[in-house]
Amino acid sequence: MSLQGYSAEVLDLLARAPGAGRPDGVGWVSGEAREPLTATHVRFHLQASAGRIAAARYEVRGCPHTIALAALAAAWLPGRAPAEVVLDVRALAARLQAPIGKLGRFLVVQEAIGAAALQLAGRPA
Amino acid sequence: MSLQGYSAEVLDLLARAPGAGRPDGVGWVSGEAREPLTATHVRFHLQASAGRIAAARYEVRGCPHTIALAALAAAWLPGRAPAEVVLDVRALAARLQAPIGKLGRFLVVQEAIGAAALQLAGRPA
Amino acid sequence: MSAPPLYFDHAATTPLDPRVRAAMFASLDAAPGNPSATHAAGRAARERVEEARAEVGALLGAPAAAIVFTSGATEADNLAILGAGRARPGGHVVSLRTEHRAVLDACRRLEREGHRLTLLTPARDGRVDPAAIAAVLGPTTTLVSVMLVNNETGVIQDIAAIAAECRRRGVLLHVDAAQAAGRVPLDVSVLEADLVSLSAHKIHGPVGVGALYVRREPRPALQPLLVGGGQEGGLRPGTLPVHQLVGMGAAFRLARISGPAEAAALGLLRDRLWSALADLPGTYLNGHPTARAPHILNVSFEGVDGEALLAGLGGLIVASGAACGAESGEPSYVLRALGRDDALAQASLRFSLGRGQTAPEVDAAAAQVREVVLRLRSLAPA
Amino acid sequence: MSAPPLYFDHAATTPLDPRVRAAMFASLDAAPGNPSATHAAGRAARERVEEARAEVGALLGAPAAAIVFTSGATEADNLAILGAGRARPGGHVVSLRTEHRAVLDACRRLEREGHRLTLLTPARDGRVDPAAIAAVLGPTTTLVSVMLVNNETGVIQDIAAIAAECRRRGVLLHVDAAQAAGRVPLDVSVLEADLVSLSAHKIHGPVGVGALYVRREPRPALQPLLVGGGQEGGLRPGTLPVHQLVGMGAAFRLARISGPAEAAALGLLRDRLWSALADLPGTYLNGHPTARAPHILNVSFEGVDGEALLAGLGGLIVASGAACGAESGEPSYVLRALGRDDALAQASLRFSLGRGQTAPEVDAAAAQVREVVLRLRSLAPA
Ligand SMILES: Cc1ncc(COP(=O)(O)O)c(C=O)c1O
Ligand SMILES: Cc1ncc(COP(=O)(O)O)c(C=O)c1O
Repeated sequence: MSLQGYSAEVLDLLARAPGAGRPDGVGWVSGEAREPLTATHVRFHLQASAGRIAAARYEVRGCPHTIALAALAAAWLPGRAPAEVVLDVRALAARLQAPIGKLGRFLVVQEAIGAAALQLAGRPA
Repeated sequence: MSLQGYSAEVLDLLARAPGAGRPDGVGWVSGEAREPLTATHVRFHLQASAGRIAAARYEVRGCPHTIALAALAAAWLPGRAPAEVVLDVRALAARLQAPIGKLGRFLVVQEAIGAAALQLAGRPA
Repeated sequence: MSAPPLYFDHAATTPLDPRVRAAMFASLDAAPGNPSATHAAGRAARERVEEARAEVGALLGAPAAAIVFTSGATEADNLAILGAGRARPGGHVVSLRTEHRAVLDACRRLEREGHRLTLLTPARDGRVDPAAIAAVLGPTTTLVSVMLVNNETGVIQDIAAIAAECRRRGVLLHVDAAQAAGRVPLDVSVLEADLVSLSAHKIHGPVGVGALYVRREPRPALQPLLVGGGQEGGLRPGTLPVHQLVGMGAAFRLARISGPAEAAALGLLRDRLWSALADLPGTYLNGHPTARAPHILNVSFEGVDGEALLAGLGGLIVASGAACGAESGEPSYVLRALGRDDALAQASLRFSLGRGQTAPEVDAAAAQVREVVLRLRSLAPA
Repeated sequence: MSAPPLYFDHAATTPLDPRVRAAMFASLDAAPGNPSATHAAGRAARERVEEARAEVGALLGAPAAAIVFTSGATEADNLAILGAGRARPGGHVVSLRTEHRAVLDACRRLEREGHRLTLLTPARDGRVDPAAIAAVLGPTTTLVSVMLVNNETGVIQDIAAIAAECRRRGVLLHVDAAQAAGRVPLDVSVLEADLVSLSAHKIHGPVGVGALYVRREPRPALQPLLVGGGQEGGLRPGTLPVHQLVGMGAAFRLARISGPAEAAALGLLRDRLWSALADLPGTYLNGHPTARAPHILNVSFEGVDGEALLAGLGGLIVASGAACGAESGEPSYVLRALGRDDALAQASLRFSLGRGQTAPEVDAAAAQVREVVLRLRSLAPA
């Protein structure tokens, strides 16, 4: 019946979820990933321009740290090449003060981003 | 480290010990009894007149109930014949609200009185 | 932060009632009295202890002499189960998978000490059929332990019927009533239990004090957990914490006097809360729809993460199935025993109500929950 | 009754210090917080608990993490002895006949559970020679339990020397320090004990809370007495009674800050009391003349009945060897173990001093005792 305390940043990102939502314009690719045990489910939407990610949106069902990580990733992705989208999951976990047990869920975020990036990479720039 | 509460009568008799002391006149007989386990020690002094007990004094080392019983007995004895000096120990224990474990010590009081009375009975009236 | 958060976690612990507080303070301010001592202060302390004992007994319709004070329901559960089990080595013990950890772990300890253990799974509504218990009672069965009110779901078991089965076979019945006192009727002449665990802090008394009711006739033999000192008839040594016992007595007195009316009022609030949530799609009541204590409402929300739900409810203090027990991080074993999948067990909230709670608080809580659930669902992939 | 009786029974229990009282009341008035919960109130409760734990540890020079809270020293003694013994079945346990009942009865319980038990009799001055303990330690010895300060006589044992013998043979040492805290130095780096029992209410804290110090490195394995809940590192489950722990922390803080000066002052009062009694003929000091805690003075009076002596002292609250434990009615087993005959063991008074006691009170007590002793002797047959 209890949870660890959350950092102010996690609580803020959970409350605002900046960049969340399913985009409705054209030219977006999506990737998704799931982890059944915790019912974590992440979908990332990416838009590219000149071989770089131009915009990122996400949908997420997951714990506060997972939502916060998705939000951080969405802010971090624009400007990167699709091949560069490997999150430094350990550093981000430390920044978000996430317990070690959350790393598995963080990899779900990474996996969804990777899946979307793969599609971008497969497209003509 | 603890004791039962005492009735007001016991505390009063303990504090005053009416009739206690070793008489110094003549014509007294004495009887005594001991109970080694509790170091109870009782000595009764009786004086007779016309075949009846005329006065009673006592010395006592014992618990509050034993001291109280000795005091009650000393007040009750005058006027009795030496053959009548059997205390109603159970009734007195009830009156003094003594726990059942005290009956053994009460018999020490009885025994001392009996020993003194026996000497009275052996004398010419 | 704006307003202080609304407290909906009374099944975890309750605020001290001001009248209990006053009684405890008076006791703490009295002359120091070890109730085992016989000077005047000791006697006064003993009298206060015996009054408290009588008050605790009274709520159960039991004589004071049937009440053994402990440090809480955890200890009472242990004293009942380990105490009865160790006094009857090598027996068979029966309990439910939905019991409190103190009961389950004590049963498992007995199992390691050579007892046979049967843990039954209740029906999906949280209730166990007394016939299911009867079916596993055998000639070696020594003890059955079934709680009256479940601490997560509020589900009430049919103790009287279970007791009848136990009595028929000469089996002891222990009942954890930590969540039942002051909330549902608790008359031992109706329940017919041999051993009943109680706690003060679940009904606005102090934490750190509880009691075990031990039937008088026949009086079940118990091996004490603690030895040395002789207090509590040899069943529970240690200097008696008079202020704590006085607090428990005062809390049980209030429960006896105002419990029934209070339970009715809490039941209305609980229904109001459920009405305000039930029309959210994908919302499930956990536990039996009617056989339930008035102060607990347990609800699962489809499509949200339990931890995010709880974290989003900054203005509410409420328990979650997300991580029952800070260490484990696993979803509620109680809800899983009722057949909820991990996701629904985890995405559950236990609202528990207490003295002085109001309809506007309930409405505000419901509004917050609806908002957070809808918002989290809006974030989730379709 | 005239003036309220003078309290000389601090070894039984002490009045709550007003500063401890204030800390407890503040805690009781705080928002309800189950320290296992993680909402803000739960976190605040946990912080208060950890502060208290640190305070208790600090008096022992131990880290907070070495402190396990219990319901008192009785439970701490049981947890240490039963817990260490059951984790090492079939071993050999060594203790003294002058230990507190909680230690003796726990040792005897282990004996019934298949351990071998050696109970040593101290010398007539109440001290045990560390060599006498060393002499009985064998290859199967698992546990030695010796108290630091005896609760009846105040005699101090040479724990450091006993610990050295235990360490040499890899034997665990448990020390009941319920009467030692705040009265004599209690640094575990000096005492080198593995397990130390503590109580709050002997040093002006609340009744019903204590602690067991459990050495960290090496950390002795203990089988918990209670199971279910996981609190206190699994060694002691149950919702933590925050107000009680806060009270214990405050009491231990005061003991740490003012204990040494207070102990010196109490020692002077104790000496003053003894001087005022010692010239009565047939008056004997019980226990070692110098290796003694400052707050306890135990004196036997020849030629009087202990119960009558105590009953005559209406203006004093003092303990007596006459009936140690309300039930038994037998003279103090501790004094008998020191070679006092039944009569002298029974005709003993234990004066125990505490915070705020004054020289005029001591003088008044001595005068009362002299008067009653002389009067009872005057009643007795020569
Ligand atoms: C059903 C049940 N049993 C036992 C307990 C343990 O109670 P306590 O905190 O008094 O040890 C609780 C509360 O945590 C409970 O809800
Ligand atoms: C030496 C000793 N050990 C243990 C205890 C038991 O302490 P508590 O009352 O905290 O259980 C006491 C006090 O009664 C004591 O004096």
